[in-house]
Amino acid sequence: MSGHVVSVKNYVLIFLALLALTALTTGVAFIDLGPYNTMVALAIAGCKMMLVVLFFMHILYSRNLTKIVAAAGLLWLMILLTLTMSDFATRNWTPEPSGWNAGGKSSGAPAPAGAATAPSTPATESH
Amino acid sequence: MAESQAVHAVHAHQFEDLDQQHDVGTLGMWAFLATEIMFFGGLFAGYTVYRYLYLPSFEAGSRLLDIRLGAINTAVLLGSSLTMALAVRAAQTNKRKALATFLVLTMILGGVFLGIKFVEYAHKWEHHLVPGLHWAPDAEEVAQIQGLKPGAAAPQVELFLCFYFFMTGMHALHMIIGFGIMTVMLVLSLRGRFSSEYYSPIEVTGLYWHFVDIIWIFLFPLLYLVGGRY
Amino acid sequence: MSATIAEVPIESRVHYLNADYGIRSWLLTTDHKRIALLYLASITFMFFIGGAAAVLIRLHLLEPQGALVQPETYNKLFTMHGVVMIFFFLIPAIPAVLGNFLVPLMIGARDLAFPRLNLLSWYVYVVGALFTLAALLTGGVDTGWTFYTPYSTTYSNSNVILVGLGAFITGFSSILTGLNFIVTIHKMRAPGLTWFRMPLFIWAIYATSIIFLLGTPVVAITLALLALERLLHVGIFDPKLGGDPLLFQHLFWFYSHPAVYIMILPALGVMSELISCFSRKRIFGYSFVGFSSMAIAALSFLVWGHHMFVTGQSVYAGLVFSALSFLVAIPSAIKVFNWTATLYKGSISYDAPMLYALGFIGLFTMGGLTGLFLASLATDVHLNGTYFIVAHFHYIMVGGTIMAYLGGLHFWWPKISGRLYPDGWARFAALIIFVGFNLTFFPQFMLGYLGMPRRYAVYPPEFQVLNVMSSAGASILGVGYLIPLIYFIWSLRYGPPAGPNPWKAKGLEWQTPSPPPTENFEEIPVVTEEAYAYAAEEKHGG
Amino acid sequence: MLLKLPFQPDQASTIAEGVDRLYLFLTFITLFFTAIIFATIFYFAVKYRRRSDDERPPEIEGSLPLELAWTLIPTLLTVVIFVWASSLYFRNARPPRASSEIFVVGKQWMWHLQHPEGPREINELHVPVGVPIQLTMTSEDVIHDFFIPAFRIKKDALPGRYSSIWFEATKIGTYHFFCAQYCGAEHSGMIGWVYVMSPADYAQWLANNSSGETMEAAGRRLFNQVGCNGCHSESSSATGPSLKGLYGQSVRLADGRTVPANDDYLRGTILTPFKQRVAGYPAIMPTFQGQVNEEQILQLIAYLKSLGPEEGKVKQ
Ligand code: HEA
Ligand code: HEA
Ligand code: HEC
Ligand code: CUA
Ligand SMILES: [Cu+2]
Repeated sequence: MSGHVVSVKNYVLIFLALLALTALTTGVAFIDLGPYNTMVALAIAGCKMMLVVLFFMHILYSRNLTKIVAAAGLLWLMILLTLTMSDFATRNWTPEPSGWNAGGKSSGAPAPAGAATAPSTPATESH
Repeated sequence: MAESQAVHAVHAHQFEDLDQQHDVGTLGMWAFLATEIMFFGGLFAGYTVYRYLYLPSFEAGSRLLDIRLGAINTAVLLGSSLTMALAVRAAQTNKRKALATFLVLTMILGGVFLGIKFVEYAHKWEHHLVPGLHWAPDAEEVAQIQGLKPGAAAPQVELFLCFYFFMTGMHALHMIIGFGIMTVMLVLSLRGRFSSEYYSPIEVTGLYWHFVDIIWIFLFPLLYLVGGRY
Repeated sequence: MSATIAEVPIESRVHYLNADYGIRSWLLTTDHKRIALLYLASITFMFFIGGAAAVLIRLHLLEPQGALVQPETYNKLFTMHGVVMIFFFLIPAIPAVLGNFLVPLMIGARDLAFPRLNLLSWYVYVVGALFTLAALLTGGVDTGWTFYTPYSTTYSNSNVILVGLGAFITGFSSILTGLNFIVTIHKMRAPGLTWFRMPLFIWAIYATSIIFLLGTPVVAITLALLALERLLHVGIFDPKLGGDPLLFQHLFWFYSHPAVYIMILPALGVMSELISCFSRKRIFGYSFVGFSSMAIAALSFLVWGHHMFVTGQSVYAGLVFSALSFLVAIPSAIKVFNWTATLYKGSISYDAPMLYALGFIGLFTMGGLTGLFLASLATDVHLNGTYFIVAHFHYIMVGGTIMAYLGGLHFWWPKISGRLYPDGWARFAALIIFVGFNLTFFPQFMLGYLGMPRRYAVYPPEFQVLNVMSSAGASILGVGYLIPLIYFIWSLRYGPPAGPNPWKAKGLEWQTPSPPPTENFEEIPVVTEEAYAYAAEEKHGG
Repeated sequence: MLLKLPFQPDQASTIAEGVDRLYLFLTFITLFFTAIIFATIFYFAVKYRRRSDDERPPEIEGSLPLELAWTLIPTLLTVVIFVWASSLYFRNARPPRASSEIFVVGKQWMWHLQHPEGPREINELHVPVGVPIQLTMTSEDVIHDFFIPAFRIKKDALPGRYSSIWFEATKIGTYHFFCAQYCGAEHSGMIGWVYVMSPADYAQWLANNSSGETMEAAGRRLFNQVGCNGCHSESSSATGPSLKGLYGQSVRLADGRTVPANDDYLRGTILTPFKQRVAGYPAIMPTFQGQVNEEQILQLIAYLKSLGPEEGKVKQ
């Protein structure tokens, strides 16, 4: 029965790379990059995953079928996340129940929430 | 995989030969791992939604966790992945003693991981930060939570911690199951059941263990790092 | 090929049924054929439990004020009916019974890849079923089979956790079965059996297994979160604490929509076998039918939001889900048209399985097309939550899947038992079921359009006439289901021996004696032709 | 009237007819395909019935043109249906500007409805014919669903947020409404009647029933009674922001987000103030969860809305 044998040296190198990435991602957490913090953290996690999957789990040396199975799992996870978020992320796009015009200004315009960037009232423009 | 009708002790009757049996084992495990991705996927989806809705609270919650312990634990678990990979290698190259040694090492590192996890859990318990079971942060703690990020609110921090406990708990449960499997493998390997001819169970165990490692690779940034420490 | 097997009387030959005797030989078996029979017995039992609930539902609805029980009890009845029928009957029905029995036989293997896992999956199923039955006996559950939060987490005081646990556990049984099928189909096909020579049933089972593997774990974790929330009230789905009940619906339907294709895909596979055998033709457009199964499996994961059009889901998400729902109808259309075309210039016989198959086409078409009413945003607003939905899914699940399941059972019964059942009775039952079915559920379309909401223990009197019609139909339907039960059991003892290939069908399963030996084949067959080479036989002179 | 099907529910809103037309079209499609398939099967089954047991029919592989035909034709049809249904839906979902509003609160197991003018009803809804009405809905407990078959409208009433639907009744009469989302033991008892009245009758009804105060007045009373005015007064010593002219504006929050001050926002500030703190103020506003119920919150909101856009709030 055959199977690809990876050398000990390579395994150790991979391990060191993984440790380095762990240190890196922890370090980045101490720097304020705004929303990019999360992206960097996830990108690094993705790299670490690839290292483990490709070498420790021998995907690099596996049949295409195995690769497809592994990829399918990830793809389906993406489907779950994307379509779920498609609801939550677009809910406020619709004009809210604002038809009733009592009080309130001329507003109620069906402006997406995202478009209302600059605060326009003195009321909310704090100090 | 011993079936009595088979000629060879490890060759099950429904297979043509050992090679087919090996293939079947790894494919089966990979398919199972795809399932596992979706199992954790439900949690990731919930996490993503609430993080989107309550970002400040999630960041504040994340700052309640001990980033050092998290990082150390990541390193420990990666180490156990290395020893696991080496265990498979030992099996491939027919080194029976090394195989047993590496299995034991993997289990030790896994034990260290769980130990550290336990310390973290205990710490949360002391600070009344266990959602549902022991959630009673006093005024000072609430103020501290709110100070962590503007806009953070205690109930949503509780939600974050709830995901923290459930995700890490599920992960720990998988490790414990891995422990069980590995104990069996250790016994079998001490009995000399594996060789470079037949090591499929070891390889499959390895796949499972690495998968558990990968889950942690994502849990670490999602839970410990989102809040930043700047 | 078939002629080479001598017709020995069943008793004198060793086969999987008489290879071993005693309870232990069944409970500890790893033979996929015996496990299939274990499943057959258990799901039939569950079907009659669910059916008994249906009988009570229909009796209760004879009168607008409710003829039988208190509303609380009625709610428990339809919940139990839904949970039992979906999780414990229809999802395992074709895959775990016919699939288990046939996959190795059809691909020329001695067993599934993981025989002991297969047995384990049956035990897991039984444990899940026991949990659910225990919940039933200790007071039942009243959340509807959809377990919507926050009702299920905070307000219901019935056995939600016990039933959730039951469904959770059975989920793992599905996963193990799916895993086994995928690996088996990939790795254990007989020499020469290329993908495009495989019977379409195998394609369908393969597609189903993909859904098992990638969908089921999500519902498992969702039910776990539900239980957690119910125990601890931490706010995962509770709006008072910042949770969002729609998140539960998303996670639930992410599985439960694909699950409806778990229930129909194997039925579509059975259909292809029946149609080709009883018209003695290759399936028209084989590869289109095969790929449409895969397309359905993949697309099925993209449409779940169509159950949430009026729930306050973002309208933009609703738009996307609506469009995708129409898309998933196309592969189903392809199948229906290809089956119809298969009949062209065929040699069509009207044996009982074929009658079920023809009934299936009609009812599935109606059920599927009424799905379009629901996928359309504007009409779904009116029809959601009414009896139109109930009619839609019973047309597909009862009119479609159960028809196909019964058709398949009639088709392979000679192989399974080695005996023939009385064909006249079988045709009669098919007719009764068809008539009873339409009488039961067609009025429900009208009820739904008129506005009668589902899950109503008490309803306004103007809906009574249609409800009485429906209940009358259900009693005919119930009788229709009892007839096969009786003659199948009868045939086990008194049926004439069937011989290896009573239908003169193609396919590896017909090339081994009935019932097959434990090892399935004396010698692993070598496949040289495609699954439905009916014409080839003529050329080669059989 | 041409569209009247044998078993059709009343058509009593401007929305109903469009929905029915689509429904009819879909019915036609269903009948068409079912008929074609049945007829073909029947024809084949008779024509090609098995005449002898060892008959061997000819081999037919398939046909690409046919496959394309029966893939593309249904696809085109579904595109037509999708476009039709979705545009109709969007048209139906958007209330006309001039809608007047009625507030609906579902709770196990009854419907509470309030008119801004004051009248409150349980399981009954009186509306004038020919006037667009918007229903703003929420729930005290589990998910309910407000369904008026004769108007072809339906929407879930969810706990924790507002949802809305609108209609314009076209026919005077009495129609059912139902709870169409399963909500527990008395789900089927959560039903009632819509009374569509002529405008004159409606005005009469309003007059007879508004012995109490308008929602706005009730809100003002609550505002003082619950203690909002302690922090939100117009005096310069007030700790909270002035609420004048707030409704319909956008608000900058402490966490940097900017959100529109709509009904949901106002509701949120009262029940879950910790979820959205206004920038520049101390985080001291407590939650009023448990002190005011959903109906009272609606009254408070009605009052806040009535605080017209005065010369803005003076900030330091
Ligand atoms: C086996 C089960 C099964 C199957 C296969 C389907 C198939 C489909 N279902 Fe159904 N459905 C259910 C079981 C099933 N459903 C259940 C159980 C519920 C309710 C759950 C609950 O709330 O309790 C439900 C609810 C449900 C809803 C939600 C309604 C609501 O709650 O408001 C919707 C909405 O889009 C829908 C749509 C569809 C569609 C478009 C298909 C399509 O896949 C159908 C495709 C088939 C065809 C179209 C017929 C064949 C084609 C032709 C003959 C050619 C002509 C074709 C065209 C012109 C396109 N279904
Ligand atoms: C596989 C799935 C499946 C199957 C096979 C059936 C089969 C049937 N179903 Fe069911 N049904 C569902 C799945 C299924 N159903 C689901 C998922 C729901 C939704 C639940 C929910 O809302 O949560 C539902 C809901 C549902 C309702 C709506 C309840 C409501 O909303 O208030 C109704 C009402 O008529 C109904 C009727 C029937 C009938 C008459 C049958 C018949 O086909 C049954 C025929 C079988 C028999 C009649 C059994 C024969 C046995 C005997 C005669 C022995 C009797 C023994 C004793 C009385 C001791 N079903
Ligand atoms: C203890 C003082 C206090 C009380 C009592 C109080 N509030 Fe507030 N309120 C505040 C403060 C401070 C803020 C600004 C910070 C914040 O958003 O929490 C505020 C903010 C608000 C806002 C958002 C204003 C904006 O500009 O967006 C609304 C609306 C509001 N309160 C309504 C009410 C209502 C209605 C009540 C009574 C049911 C009430 N408040 C009671 C202190 C109070
Ligand atoms: Cu309220 Cu159903
Ligand atoms: Cu669906």
